[in-house]
Amino acid sequence: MFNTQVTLEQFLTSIAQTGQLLGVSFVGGVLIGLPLGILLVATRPGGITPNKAVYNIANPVVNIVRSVPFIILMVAIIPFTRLIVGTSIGTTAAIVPLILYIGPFIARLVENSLLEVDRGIVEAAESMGASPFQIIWRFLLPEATSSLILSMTTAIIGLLGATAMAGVVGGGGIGDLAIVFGYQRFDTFVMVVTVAILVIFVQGMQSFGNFAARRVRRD
Amino acid sequence: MFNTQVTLEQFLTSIAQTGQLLGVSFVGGVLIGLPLGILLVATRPGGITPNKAVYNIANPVVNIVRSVPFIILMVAIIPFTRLIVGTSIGTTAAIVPLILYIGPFIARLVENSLLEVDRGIVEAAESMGASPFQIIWRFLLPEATSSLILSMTTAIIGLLGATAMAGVVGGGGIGDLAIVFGYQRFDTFVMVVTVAILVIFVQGMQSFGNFAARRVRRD
Amino acid sequence: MIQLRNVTKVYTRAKKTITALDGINLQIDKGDIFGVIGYSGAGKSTLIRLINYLERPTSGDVEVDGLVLGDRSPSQLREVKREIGMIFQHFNLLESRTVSHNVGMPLILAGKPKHEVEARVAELLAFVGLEDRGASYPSELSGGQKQRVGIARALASNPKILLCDEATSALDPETTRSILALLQRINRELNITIVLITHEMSVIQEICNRVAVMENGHIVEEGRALDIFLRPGHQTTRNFVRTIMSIDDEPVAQVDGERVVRLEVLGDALGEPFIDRLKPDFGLRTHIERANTVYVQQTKILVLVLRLSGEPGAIDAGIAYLESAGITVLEESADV
Amino acid sequence: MIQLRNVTKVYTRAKKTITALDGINLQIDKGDIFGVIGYSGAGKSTLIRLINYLERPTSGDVEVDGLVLGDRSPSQLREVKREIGMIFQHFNLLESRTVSHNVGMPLILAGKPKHEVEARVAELLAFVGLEDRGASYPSELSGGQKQRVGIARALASNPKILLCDEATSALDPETTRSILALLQRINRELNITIVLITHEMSVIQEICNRVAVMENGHIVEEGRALDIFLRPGHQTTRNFVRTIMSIDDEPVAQVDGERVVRLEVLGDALGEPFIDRLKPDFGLRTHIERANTVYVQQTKILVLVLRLSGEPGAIDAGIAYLESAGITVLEESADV
Amino acid sequence: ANDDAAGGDSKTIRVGFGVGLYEQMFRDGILPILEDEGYDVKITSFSQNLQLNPAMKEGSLDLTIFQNTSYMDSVGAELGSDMSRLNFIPSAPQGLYSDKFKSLDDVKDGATVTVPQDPATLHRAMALLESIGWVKTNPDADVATFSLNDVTENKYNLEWKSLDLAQALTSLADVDFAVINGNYITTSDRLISSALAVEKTMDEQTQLITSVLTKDLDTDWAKDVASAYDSQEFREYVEGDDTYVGWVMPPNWK
Ligand SMILES: Nc1ncnc2c1ncn2[C@@H]1O[C@H](COP(=O)(O)OP(=O)(O)OP(=O)(O)O)[C@@H](O)[C@H]1O
Ligand SMILES: Nc1ncnc2c1ncn2[C@@H]1O[C@H](COP(=O)(O)OP(=O)(O)OP(=O)(O)O)[C@@H](O)[C@H]1O
Ligand code: MET
Ligand SMILES: [Mg+2]
Ligand SMILES: [Mg+2]
Repeated sequence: MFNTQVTLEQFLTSIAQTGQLLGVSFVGGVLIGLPLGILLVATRPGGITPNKAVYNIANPVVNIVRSVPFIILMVAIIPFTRLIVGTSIGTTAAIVPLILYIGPFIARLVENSLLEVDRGIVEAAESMGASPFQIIWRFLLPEATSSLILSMTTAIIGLLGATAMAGVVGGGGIGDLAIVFGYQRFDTFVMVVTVAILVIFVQGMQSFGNFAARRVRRD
Repeated sequence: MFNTQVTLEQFLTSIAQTGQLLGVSFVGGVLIGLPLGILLVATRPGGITPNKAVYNIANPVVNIVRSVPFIILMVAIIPFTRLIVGTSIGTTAAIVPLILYIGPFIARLVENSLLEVDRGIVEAAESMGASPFQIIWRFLLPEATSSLILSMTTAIIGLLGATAMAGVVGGGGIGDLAIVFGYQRFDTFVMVVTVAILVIFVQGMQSFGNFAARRVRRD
Repeated sequence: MIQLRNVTKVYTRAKKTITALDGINLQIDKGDIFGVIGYSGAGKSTLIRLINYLERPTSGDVEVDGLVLGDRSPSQLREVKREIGMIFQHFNLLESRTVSHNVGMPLILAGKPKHEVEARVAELLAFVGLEDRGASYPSELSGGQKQRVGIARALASNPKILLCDEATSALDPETTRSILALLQRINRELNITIVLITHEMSVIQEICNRVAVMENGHIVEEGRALDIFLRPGHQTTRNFVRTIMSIDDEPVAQVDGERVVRLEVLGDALGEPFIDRLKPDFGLRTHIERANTVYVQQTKILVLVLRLSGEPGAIDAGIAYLESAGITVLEESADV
Repeated sequence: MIQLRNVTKVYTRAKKTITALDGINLQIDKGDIFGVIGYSGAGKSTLIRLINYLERPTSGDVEVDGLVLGDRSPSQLREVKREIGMIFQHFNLLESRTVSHNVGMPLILAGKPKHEVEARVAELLAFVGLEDRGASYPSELSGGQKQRVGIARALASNPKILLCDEATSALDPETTRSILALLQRINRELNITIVLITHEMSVIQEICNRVAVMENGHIVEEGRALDIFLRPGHQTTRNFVRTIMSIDDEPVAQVDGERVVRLEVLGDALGEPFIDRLKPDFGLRTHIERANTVYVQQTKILVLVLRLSGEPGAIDAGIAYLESAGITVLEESADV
Repeated sequence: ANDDAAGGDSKTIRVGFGVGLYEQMFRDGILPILEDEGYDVKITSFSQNLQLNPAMKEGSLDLTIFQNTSYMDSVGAELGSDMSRLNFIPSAPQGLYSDKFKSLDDVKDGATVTVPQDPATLHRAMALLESIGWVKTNPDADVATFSLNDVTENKYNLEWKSLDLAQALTSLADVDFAVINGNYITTSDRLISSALAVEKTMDEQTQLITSVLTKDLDTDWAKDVASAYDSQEFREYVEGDDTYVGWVMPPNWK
C-alpha cells in the first residue's frame, strides 16, 4: 500500500507547483479571457458597439487558439514563451501556454454568460446614455455575475486538467506526478493519492463556486 | 514544404477518425451530460424537486470525474472500456474515455445555462401544475436553448482538443497526427496542415453554433 | 371554495424581516368574483400566490376545494394547480415559444391532442384580439399584447379557479372591458371562481361581487361590492371609492345657511323627478355642486352633491321628501 | 423641443412585416406634459422609444432639442440621452443591485461623488415612498414598488425630458396621484418636458396639457387636453373619454315629446343656479339621467344629461337661457 | 493474428507502434515483404508507449515494435504478460547533446540536463550518463519503474530537467545538456554524430526489438516477420536510406 517511489517532499512540491500553475494561469487566463469575451459580445453584430472589423478578427483568433491541441500549443509557442519568461521549460514556462489555452476558453464562457443578460437591461443603460464601457461594467457584468462565477469554476477545473500536461515541458504538478509515477511507473499509491488530491481541489473549487454563485443570486 | 512523411491516405483516415471520435463522443457526452446537468439543477437545494441524496451523489461524481486528468482517465477506465467495446485500443476504445471526459463537463455547462432561466418561467410552469419533467422539457430547456447551443459549441471544441490525446490508446485522428508527426517528428508540413484542418473544424463548428444560437434568440 | 385561516407570510433577508401578510382570514365561495384591492406593496400578490401555493405561508392554513394545501404531496399539489389558472403580473411568457405555443401550453401539459390544442388556441387568441399574432414571439408584442397572451393561457384549460394578478393593468379600457366581460361570462356560464387583484377600483366596480381591501398585510375591509362602494368603512377603502366617484374629492366649501347634502339615487328612486320638486314644492334653491353616475355591477347609481338653501324647516322638509322617495341623503361633513 | 417628421417604423420578421408607426408627425414643446393614449399595440411604446433613439425609425426624422438624432454620432447620442430620463413599461431594473444602487445609477454613470449620490437617492426614495427599502433587491419588491424604483431612477439626474411608458400602470390610485403630482411639480418648477404614455384617461385628465391619440400606428387626434375631453373628434378618443365621463356610455332611451340634452358647465357658469330655474321660469320638467363632475387639469367641469319635457317652445327657451348663462348645450343623439 | 485469424487463411497481423520512427521503417521496409507473402497487416500507432503491452496482453495486438528487452521483461513482470523478443531491429541510439558546450569536459557543477520522463528511456539515459562517469544508479532498479530517485550519485550536482521525449530537442537552448533519443535527431536537421556522447553499443537489453506473446513465438507469421527483418531486401533498404545514418544495427547483422 505505502510501497511508493515518491517522497513526501515530491508530493508537497507538486502541490505547490499545481497551485502556482493553476493560480497564475487562471489569473492570466481571466485577464485575457474576460476582456476578450466582453469584446466578442460588444462588437458582435447587433451588440453594444457593433464593429465588424474587430469582431471578425477576435472571433477567429479565439477559434484558432482553441483549435490547437494543448500539447501542440505548448510546443508551437515555445519561442514566445522563451521571450516572455526566458525559458521554455519548467513551471513558469508551462504557465504561458496554459494561459493561452484557458484564455480563449474563458472568453467563450464569458461571451455565453453575457449574452444571457436580459436585453431590457442594456436598453435601460442606453437610455441613461451609458457609454459602452459603462454598459459592460455597470450593467452586463453585475447582472451576469452568478453565471460568470459558475463559468469561471468550470474554467478553472478545466485548467486543472490541462496542468496535468505541464510535465511535457517539465512543469511538474500533481497531475504530472500522477502521470509520471502513477501511470508510467504503475505506482498505485501515487495514483490514488494524486487523484484524491485532485478530487479535493475540484470539489473545493466547485463548492466554492456554487456557493458564491448562489450567494450572488440570493437564493 | 511538401517534404512530409504522411500520405494523403493517412490524412484522410485521420480526418475520418476525428469525425468518428468527435461525433460519437459528443453524442455520448450529451446523452450523459444533458440529463446529468438537468439532474443537478432539478435536485439542488431550492430546485424543482430538491433531493439532497441525489444531488449529494451527482455533484461529487461530476467533480470526481472532472478531477482526473484525461490521460489518466483513459488508462484508469480501460477495464470498463474493454467491457463496453471489447478492446482497449483503437478509435472505438478512445471514444469511451472521451465520453466520460466530456459528459460531466457538459453537465456543468448545462447546469449553468439552466440556472440562468428566469424564475418567473418556473413559477408559471408550477402554476400550471407541470410535473418536474414537464418543467424541464417544456419550459427550462426551450428557454435555455440559445445558451445551451453555445455551451455545446464550447464543449465540442473542448472535446476536439481532447481527441488529440486519443493516440495514447491508438485512437488516431487529426490531433494525434499533429502530435505524432508534427510534434514528435518535427514534420512542419503536417503540423501546419493538421492545425489548419483543426482550425477549419473549430471555425465551422463555432460559426454554426453562433448562427444557431442567434437564430434561436432571433436577433 | 378557498379558505385562508390565520395566514401569515414573513420574508426574511439578512437581518430584516418583512411581514407581507399578517393574520389573514378569508373565505371565497364557489362562483365568486372576488376582488382584492390595496395600495402597492399591501400584500395582494403574496396573497394570491398562496392560493396556488407558489408561496408557502409562514404560518396558517390555505384550503382550496376542501383540501388543506400544506398537507398535500407535490403530485397532489400539481393536481390542485391544474385546476387553477393564473395570470401573472409580469406575464412570465416563454420567450422562446410563439404566442400560440404559450397559450396552448396548459393543454400540451395535459397531453391534449394537437388538433384540439390548435382549435382551442385559435379560439382563445380570437377572443383576446390576437388572432393574427399566433406566430409572433413575446418579444415582438407590446405590453398589453403580452398581458392578453397571459390571459388566454390562463383560460386555456378551463380552470375551476382563476387567479388574476393585475390582469388588466397594462390594458387600455376597451380591452380591459372586453376581458372583464369575458371573465364575467366564464364565471356565469362555467361557474368559475375568480380571484382578481387590482389597484383599479373600476375593475372591482365592473365585475366583482365581493371585495377585500388590503393594507400593510392586513385585510382592512371586506364585503359585498355594492356595500363597499356606497359605505366604505375604512379610510383606504374610501380613497379607492373616490377614484370612481370623484364627488368625494374635496370638502365642499360651505356658506352660512346652506346645507350641503349628498344624495344616492338608485333603483326605483331613479324614476322620481325629485330635482323638479325641490323649488316648487319646498322653495329650496338647489345648486349641483358635484354629480356622478356609476354602475356597480350593472346597478346604476346617481350620486349628487347639492347645495340647498331656503328656510331651515323647508330644507328639512325637502330632505324628508327625498328620503321618502327612497333616496339616501347624507349630510356632507367638511372632513371627508 | 421634440419633433417627429414623417416617422415610420416597420418591424420585419420572416416574411411578415408589422408597421408599428406609419407617417407620424408630432411636435412637443418645451414644458409640455404631453400624453399619448391609445389601445394596446397602437404603437405608443414604439413612439416613445424613438425619442431617445432606443429604436431607430425606418424612415423619417426625430429631432430633439434642435438636433436630428439620425445625424448624431454614438457619443453625441449618448449626450442627448443623458438629458432624457425614461421610465420603462417593464421597469428594467438591475436584479443584482439594491434599490438604492438602481436609483443612483444615472448619477454613478455621470461620475457624481458618493455622498451626493447617496443624498439624492435618499431624497428620491423618500419621494416614492420607499425610504426603508433602499437595501432591498428588486426581486423582493412588489410590482408597484418596482415601478416606483424605475420612476425614482428616471428622475435621478434631473433630466430635461422625461419619457414615461405606462409609468403608473402598476400603481394604485393614491400612489399614482402622488407620482403625477410630482411630475407636475417638476414640470412646473424645473420646466421639464414630459412625454407620458398611458392607457388610462384619468392620467391624461390629471396632468397632461396636450394629448395625442394613437391607433394602428397613426395619430388619429391631437390637441389640447381640455378640447379633447370636451370634443373628442375620433371614435377612439370618444371611447377613452367616456371611461371617465360615464355619461356617454349608452344612448338614453328617448320618450316622445322629451328632449335629451347634454350640458357642459364650466368656468363662471358653475355659479349659475340653472337647475333651479328650469321649472319655475320655463315650466320644464327636468330629470337627471346621468351626471359627472370631472377635473381636467384642475379645471372643474360638470356634465349633465337631462331629460327635459314641457311645451316645445318652452324647451327651446330653456335651452336658450342655459346657453346665455355660458353653458354648452348639446342635443344627445341616439348613436353616440 | 488472433486465433481465428491466424489459424484461418486470412493471415492478418495486427502490429502496434509507439513513439519513434519504427513504424515508418516497418511501412517502408517490412510491409512490402509481408504483403507479398499474402499478409494483411493492420497497423495501430500509439502516441505514447504505455498502452502497447497491455493491448498485446489483452489480444488486441499480435506484435509490438517499440521497446527494448529490459523494458519488455520488466513490464511483462508488472503486467503478468509473458512476452518474448522475436528479433532485434535497427535502433536509434541516445546521445548527449549541447548547444552551449563543445565538450563533455565543459560540464560544471549544477549544470542543467534534460532527461526523458518515461522509465525505460530514462533508464537508458542514465546508463549513458553513467558510462561517461557523471552519475551512478541503483543497480537493482527496475526498468519499468526507473525514476530519478534511482540516481544514487550525482557527481556534478546536475539539475535534472525531466521532459517529454520530443521536448528535449526543442528546448535544447534552455539547458546545458540534453539526453535525446536518436529518432528525434534523425528527424531534425542534426546528425547523431554531432552528439557529445552516444550510447556506445546498444546491448541485448537496450537494442530495440520486435516483441510478441511467448505463445506466438513459433507461429508462422512470427517467423515470417522475423525473417523479413533479417532479409537482404530490408538490409538494403536500411543501408540505402540516410534516415538511418548513425543508427545501431541488429547484432546478428554483422
Ligand atoms: N420587435 C418587434 N417585432 C415585431 N413587432 C413588434 C416589435 N415591437 C413591437 N411590435 C409591434 O408593434 C406594434 C406596436 O407596439 P407598441 O409596443 O408600440 O404598442 P403599445 O402602443 O405600446 O401597446 P401597449 O399599450 O400594449 O404597450 C404592436 O403590434 C407590436 O406587436
Ligand atoms: N421575496 C421577497 N422578499 C422580501 N420581501 C418581499 C418579497 N416578495 C414580496 N415582498 C414584500 O412583501 C410586500 C407585499 O408584496 P406584494 O407583492 O404582495 O405586494 P402587492 O400588494 O402585490 O403590491 P403591487 O400592487 O405593487 O404589486 C411588499 O412590501 C414587498 O416588498
Ligand atoms: N522509446 C524508447 C526508444 O525510442 C524505447 C524504450 S522501450 C519503451 O528507444
Ligand atoms: Mg403585486
Ligand atoms: Mg407599450
